[in-house]
Formats: sequence, C-alpha cells, structure tokens
Amino acid sequence: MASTIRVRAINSGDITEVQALIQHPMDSGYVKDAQGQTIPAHFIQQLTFEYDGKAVFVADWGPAVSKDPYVKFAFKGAKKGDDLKVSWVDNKGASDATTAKIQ
Amino acid sequence: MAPLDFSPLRRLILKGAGLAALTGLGQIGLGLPAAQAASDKYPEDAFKQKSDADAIKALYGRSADASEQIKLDAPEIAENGGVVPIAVITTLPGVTSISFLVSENPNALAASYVIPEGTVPSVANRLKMAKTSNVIAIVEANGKLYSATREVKVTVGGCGG
Amino acid sequence: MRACALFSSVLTALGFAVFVATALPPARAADAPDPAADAKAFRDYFVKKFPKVKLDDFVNGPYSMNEDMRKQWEEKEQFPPYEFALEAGKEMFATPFKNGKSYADCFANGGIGVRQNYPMFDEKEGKVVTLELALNRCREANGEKPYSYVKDEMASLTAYMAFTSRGKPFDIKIPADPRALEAYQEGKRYFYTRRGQLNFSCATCHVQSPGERIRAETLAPALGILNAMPIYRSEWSGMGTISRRFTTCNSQIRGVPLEPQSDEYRNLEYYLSYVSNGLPISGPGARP
Amino acid sequence: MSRTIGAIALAAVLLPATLIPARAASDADFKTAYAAADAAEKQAGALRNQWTTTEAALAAARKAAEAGDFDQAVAQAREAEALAKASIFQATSEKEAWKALEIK
Repeated sequence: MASTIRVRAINSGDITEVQALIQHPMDSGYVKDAQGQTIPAHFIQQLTFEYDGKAVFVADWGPAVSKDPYVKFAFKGAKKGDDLKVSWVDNKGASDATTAKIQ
Repeated sequence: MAPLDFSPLRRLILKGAGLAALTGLGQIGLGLPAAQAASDKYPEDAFKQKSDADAIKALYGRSADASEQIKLDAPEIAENGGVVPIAVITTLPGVTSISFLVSENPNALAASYVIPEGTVPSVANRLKMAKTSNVIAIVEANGKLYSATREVKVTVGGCGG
Repeated sequence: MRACALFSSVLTALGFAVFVATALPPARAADAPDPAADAKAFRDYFVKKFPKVKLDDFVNGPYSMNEDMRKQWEEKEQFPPYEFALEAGKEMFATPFKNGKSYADCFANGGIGVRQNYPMFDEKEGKVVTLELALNRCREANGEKPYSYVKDEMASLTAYMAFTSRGKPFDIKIPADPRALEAYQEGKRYFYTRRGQLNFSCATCHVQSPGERIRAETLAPALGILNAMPIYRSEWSGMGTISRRFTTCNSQIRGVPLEPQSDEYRNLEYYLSYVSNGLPISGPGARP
Repeated sequence: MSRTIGAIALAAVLLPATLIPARAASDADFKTAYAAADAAEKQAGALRNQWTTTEAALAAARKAAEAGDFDQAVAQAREAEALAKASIFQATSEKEAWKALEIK
C-alpha cells in the first residue's frame, strides 16, 4: 500500500521549506461512534524529519492534532537532490517512514 | 550567535529532575548532538495535563512571559473546530522549541516541536478545538519561555462526530 | 377524496417526462422552459447579489465571500485534505478490471478531461446520466460490483476525473429532445420546491442566503456549487460526492433523502450543472 | 403557505394531548392509529416527500407499542399521521408554489 506520508521539500537558496501531510485518523478518545461506543484514542505521538543523519525537526503530538495531520517548517543547509527522511510512530506502536528528495 | 540546543532541558523535567535541578542549566552548554532529538522521549505527562498552565509546567518546568516577538497566526472564527490552521513565527533568537496549547480543550497541550539549530523558528499546523478558546504559542528561546495568545471562535466543535 | 385527487394530479406531473416521451411535443406555452434564459438570469442574480465576487470565483463556494474563511482555505490548499483521495482515485482509474478493460474504455478521451461534460443526456435511455452513474455502469458492464455513491471509492474516482478537468468550463448540453428539456425542467422544479419539515427548498439556502450562516455553517452559492465536487468536508472528516451532498441537504431540512442517483437527483444535477455552464471545474474541493 | 405548514405541524403536537381518551389505549387503538399514519406516510412516499420527523414518530410509536405503552404508542402514531399529512399538503401545494421562488 502507498505510504501514509506525503512530503514536499522545496529548496530555495539556503532554506528548504518542508510540508508534510500524513494519513492518520488521530482519534482523540473523546468521540463516540454511531453505536455510542467511545472510539479509543489513536494518534501519532512523534514525527521526525532527518537530514544528513540529524533530526532537523521533531513533532510531539497529542490527540488534538487534526485528522490527516499537516505540518510545515523550514531548515537551513540542505540542497536540491538531497534526501529528507520522515518517520512517525503512534500511540499503538504503529509506524511508517519514507525518504523524500528535496526539490 | 549560535543558539544552544536546549531541547534536552524539558526532557530532564519529564524524567522528574525537578525544578531545583534546572536552576542554572541555562548556562550549561548541553553539547549533545542534534541527532539526539530524534530519540527524544515523548512528553506523555505534559499531554495528560488538563489546564494550559499545568501542561506548560510539565513540559518546561516554568511559566512563560508574553512576547511581542512572537507572531501567532490563527483565524478569528474557525470554519470547523476539527481543522484549525494555526501558525507561529518568531524573531526571538536561540529558539529550541515551539509548542501549541488550546486552553479549553480537555487536554490543553496540542503539539510541541523541537527546533534544532539550523531550523527556522516557524511552524504551521492544524489543530482540533473543542470550543471557542485561547490558543497559546510557547517559544523556548535561550532557555527562557515566551508566549503569544489569541482567541479563536469555534462554532462547529472539533470533538463531535 | 380530495387528497386522492391531488395525489393523482401530482403523480401525473411527475410522470410528465414519460408522457412527453410518448406523445408529440406539445406547442410550448408562454412559460415554456428556456434553459439559456434561465442560466443567464441565474448568473446575473448572483453577480448582482455579490458584486465583489469574480464570476469564476463562485466555484469556491463560501470562500468566495468571507475573507477569514478564505485564508483558512488557502492554508488548507497548500496541502489539501483531498490529496489522499485524489491519489487513490488516480491509481484506481489506472487499474484494469478483472476482464482487462478499464474505466478509460468507458469514456470519451479515455476519461481524461471530460468531467465538465457530465451530467449528459442519454437520448437512448431518455434520461440524464451523471458521472457517478456512468462510473458504476462502467463497473457493472465489466463484471465489477458498483460502488456506494456517497463516498470512498466513488469520491476518489470522481476526484481524479475532476482534477483532470480543472479549469475547463462546465459544458452541459440540452439536446433537441423534449425529454432532455423535461429532465432539465424537473431538475429546476426539484431545486425550487420546498420540502422537509423545515419547509426549505435548495434555493432557500443556496440562492436566497449564500454567505450567511445557518446554524454554524456558511452557505455556499448555488452558482458553481457542483464545480468543486467531490469535496473533502471537515464536517464529514472525509470525502463526499454530489450524491452525498444532495442526500445530506435533504436530511438537514428534515426530509427523507431519496435514493442516490434517483431520477430526481439526476435531473437536479442536470439543472444545477447547466446553470453553471461556463464556470470552471475546480474539483476536488475542500469545504468546512 | 409556510404558516399553514407550521399550523399543521403545531396541530400534530397538540392533537395527541387533547385526543387521548380517558381510558387507557389498547393494542387495537394503536393498530388503528398506526395504520392511518402508515397509510399517510406511504402517500407522502409516493409523492417523494417524506419527512424524517414522521419516520421518527412512527418508530417511536412502534417502540412504545412493543413496550406495552399503548397511550404513548397511539399519541406517537397520531403525531406521525399529522406530520405525514402536512408533508402531503406541502408536496401538493408546492406543485405550483415552487415557481414563485424561481430566479427569472
């Protein structure tokens, strides 16, 4: 199956702007389903972006981050064609990772 | 000026180091490699706190002062509480972390970001809001805590079905 | 019984499309349907009501009329929430059926850049065929089970097809077939007819009150409302098709929704698309 | 026109209260009331104009009958019938009234 991670990393001069969208329910644990049963909390806890073996951005998330979460940040020092590694792990221990080329 | 990497600071708090142990830590250059951040421990305790003040304390071990150097961008009225775009950018030097809190949510802390050296102190994300609430951005810079607050009105809550 | 008399006369009206199909087209009365004039009046109404909104911007619904909301939308569009559905749709569209054929075999130009031509009037069947209907018919003709009309796969497929038509103006045709004109007229009638316990018509909200809030929602203008379909609605936390939009609208006014792709909804889509002719396809869209 | 509908809907709420007989309603009373409501709702269905509130009242009537509360079951069935009749009235009057809303 396709990756749950979509990344756009665009370099311009010294700055690389990164946007990511991740497919994840981000269930808060406060919502009930149609049968009135509480949907257990299920959310990404940590999302990490690594460049050149170093973390350039780490997100610690709680269940108040929106479904299919989105984040945008920028970092210095990368150039076009370089790799950016993205990985996440959720509160149930599931995880996914991908490597994106900086454009 | 090279900002110090203070991200291990709040991890220490989580490990129960206590406030006393933190005194003076701001002067110690914690020269840990940036890669360390990737294996940082998830601040579980801070996410469990109900109020914004308790969450900030659990995360950083202190309270924050309002700063004009933080620009918190959020809508006046959220079109849907389930997806509220919120962004922050700051001109403060030496930023090591940025966090977002929604005061009226069941658990105030929504997201916390580690900003290693070389990363621009600016983050945009989308958060859930249960109802009309203050949104607080916390910026940790040079070992100090700063904040910016904005009220966002919510007519369709993000905790419904 | 008076109620029965009324009842049968309404049935007669509903059966009118069938009636004209078999009888000779009668000479048109003074108030005979004139779709071209309707479309012009429809467009003029919105342009006059919202002088600051550019014509092509109506396809962006409530975002065309509220700056705070527009900012939130522009932020969303940086990495839109329909992205996953769009990619899934592209993959599904390219994947052959078990018999080796594919969606491309069912559509003109291989299905690429054709969304603006739907719904079209099928003169063989004598009825309106929507894109959603055509997709399921394509599946069934190739031995596959039809999809639910309201979301998931159908939303993904139509998202992809809309995407390949982005910017192309709606180009709905009413052929010189009295049944086509009647289908259009029936669609118009449905659009303006009050229903449900709230006694609202589609027009009550989407003609008289666009930009205003009802409960907590900002109403979209009817002009261009289908150009953005399918949509990711934050309220749904997911994608929805035109069928989903129609059925939820009906239940919101406390009316029992009709079956997706019933004649009424097909005609409604025909009418609503026709009066938005010339406005660009912008789907898939993101909405509150 | 919308006022008429409102009046009918209001009557639907008031009627059951005034028409509940002094003696407790029986299963037979429920069946009679329900059949009348069901027939009206079917007619609304043929007009393609059922209301969700009618459906809800019918369901509530069935539920009350199953629980043996025939007073409540009859009251709900009568409300359903009134609602269904209002929806029939709406559909028939809208046959021409819709034109008043059209953009010309």
